Amino acid sequence: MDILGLYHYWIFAVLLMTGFFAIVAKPNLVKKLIGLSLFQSAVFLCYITMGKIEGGTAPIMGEGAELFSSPLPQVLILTAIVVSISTTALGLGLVLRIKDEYGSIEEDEIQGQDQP
Amino acid sequence: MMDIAIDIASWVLLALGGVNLLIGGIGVLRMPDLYTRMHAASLTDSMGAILVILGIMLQAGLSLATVKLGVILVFLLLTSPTAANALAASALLAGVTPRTGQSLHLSDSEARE
Amino acid sequence: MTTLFGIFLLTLLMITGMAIVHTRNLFVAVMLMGIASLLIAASFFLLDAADVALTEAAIGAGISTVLFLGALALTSERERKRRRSLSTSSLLQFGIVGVVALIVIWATFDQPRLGSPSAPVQAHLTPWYIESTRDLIDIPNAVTAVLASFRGYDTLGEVVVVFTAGVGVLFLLGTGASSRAAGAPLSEDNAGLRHYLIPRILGRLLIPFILLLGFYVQFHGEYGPGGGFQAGAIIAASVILYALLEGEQRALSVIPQGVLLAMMAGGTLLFGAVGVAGIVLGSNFLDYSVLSEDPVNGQHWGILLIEMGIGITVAGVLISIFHAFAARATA
Amino acid sequence: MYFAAILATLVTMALALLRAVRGPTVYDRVLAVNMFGTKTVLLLAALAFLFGRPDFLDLVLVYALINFIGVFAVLEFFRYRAMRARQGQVEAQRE
Repeated sequence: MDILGLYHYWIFAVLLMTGFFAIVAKPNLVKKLIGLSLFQSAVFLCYITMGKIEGGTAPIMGEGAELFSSPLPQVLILTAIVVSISTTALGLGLVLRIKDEYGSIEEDEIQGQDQP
Repeated sequence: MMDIAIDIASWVLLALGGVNLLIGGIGVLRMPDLYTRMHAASLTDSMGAILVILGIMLQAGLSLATVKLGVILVFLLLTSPTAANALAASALLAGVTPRTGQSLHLSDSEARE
Repeated sequence: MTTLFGIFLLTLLMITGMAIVHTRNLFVAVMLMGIASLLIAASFFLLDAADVALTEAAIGAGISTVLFLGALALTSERERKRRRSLSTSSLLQFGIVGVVALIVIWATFDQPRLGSPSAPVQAHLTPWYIESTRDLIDIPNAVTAVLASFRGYDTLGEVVVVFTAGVGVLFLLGTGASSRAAGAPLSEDNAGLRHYLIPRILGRLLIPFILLLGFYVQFHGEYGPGGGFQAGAIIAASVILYALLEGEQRALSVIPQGVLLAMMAGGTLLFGAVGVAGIVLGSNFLDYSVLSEDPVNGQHWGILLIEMGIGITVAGVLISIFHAFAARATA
Repeated sequence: MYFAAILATLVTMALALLRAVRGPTVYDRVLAVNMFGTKTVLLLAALAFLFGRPDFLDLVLVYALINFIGVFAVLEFFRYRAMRARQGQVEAQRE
């Protein structure tokens, strides 16, 4: 059971690093943003996993429910998801402006144009 | 007595729905071209969804949950054929032709050429 | 058994994530992001987070795909092909990612196991929140209580961030008003999915139901999963669906840009005003107990009002962002 | 009781994911995503009853209604792309 209990966190570590790899290694700016959303998703899942309690249920009181998982991480992540889509939109807006100015969304080409 | 009958009925429905889902899933993976795959996918969306949701409905009995399940089923049955229709239309317009006759024996990688 | 389901879903998620990073076709990456979002929502649901799963459903399934596809339509659909050689820099990238991954995995060994009742999270704060929700606020959904009342400051900050991001997008891309006024009126050919008869009719049929569901989620948020953030996203999704079907111009004539801006600012101001009302009535900022004779009833009023503020702001911001992207595509 | 249905749904999801990763055309992937959406609806409905909290069906309702928008966005994207390509051809002929 020990191994199964940690498996969730390992998946998050792998997912986190998959997103991180896209941010570091891919020159395409949209791909970087996609990697960033993967990275964020991994963090969200990590938080929610911490709040889970064995045999509990969602913190919405109803008949037959006694033990509840923690509402606090859920609140933090709930707002973070909406914030993340807004900031991703802001990032995409920046990418569109960069495309206007430089005619490219590949990082190395943009840097090449900046260095005469 | 009545309870057992309902339990058995919902078991049968859920199991049949599961079988339909599996058949559709295998079809989506194994069928040779887009249109036949859509055929398999629509099996999961229609028979699979209907049977599974009916099975759950029997368990829920007469309650608000049953009404909600019915609404969900109606929306699924409205949206998924529409999405399939739109997808097939736009694929045909874009020049993805259905494969017929001899070409059926080609594998995926050859068809991509 | 549910743990095994969770492990299965997360393994699928890991495969999806790797496929997303691996593919060079950005359109494929966006489609796979849709699948990843569904998997994440299912995992949230398995981990007892119904509210969060609802948020992910409202945002990830519709709006996120629409935004990314809008950006792809305006840039390029493929990553440029790079020569495939193992240069020192790519070795360095793999090295850094690998080392960091090992460090993160090593760090997980100190984590409490999944669902452990002795984890620090469960120690004193969670029981306190559950108890206080029962005693002080008396609504079934503890998540809404924590979001709107116990951690009201936090939520105010988040709403302001959403508002700021929306304003930022409008500054970057413009509201599209100037280009529309100068350019020729859009041709019929360019206005939405008019040629797809069946989807269009069905979409028009469904829009009222989506709107209704949005309002239900907004006002039922104290009793079941839901609340302002989710409802704002669902309402925005219905407007976006209308814009996709009938053309962006039609959607803008139904809800003009000015109204959207008023919604963005007005919702945030409503939230702040409820907070200030607490001070005026002789208590602290965002303390709703004084809004009514009975403290519990006051809490209900406060939560209802600020959830409305949140919903209005989120809907306004998301629709404005969509219009900013769409106006660029038709310009 | 619900385990059989949930297991079948999970396996079908895995098969659909395989199709989405393999392609080969973009339409196959859109098909796979769409199918994945309906499977998620079934999975969540069955899970809500497995947990004994049928009031969570609201979430399933949201999915059943909203999933559809993604397909429309994809259609609009294809249409826009085709329009761009046509414009490009006309301009190329002019030159």
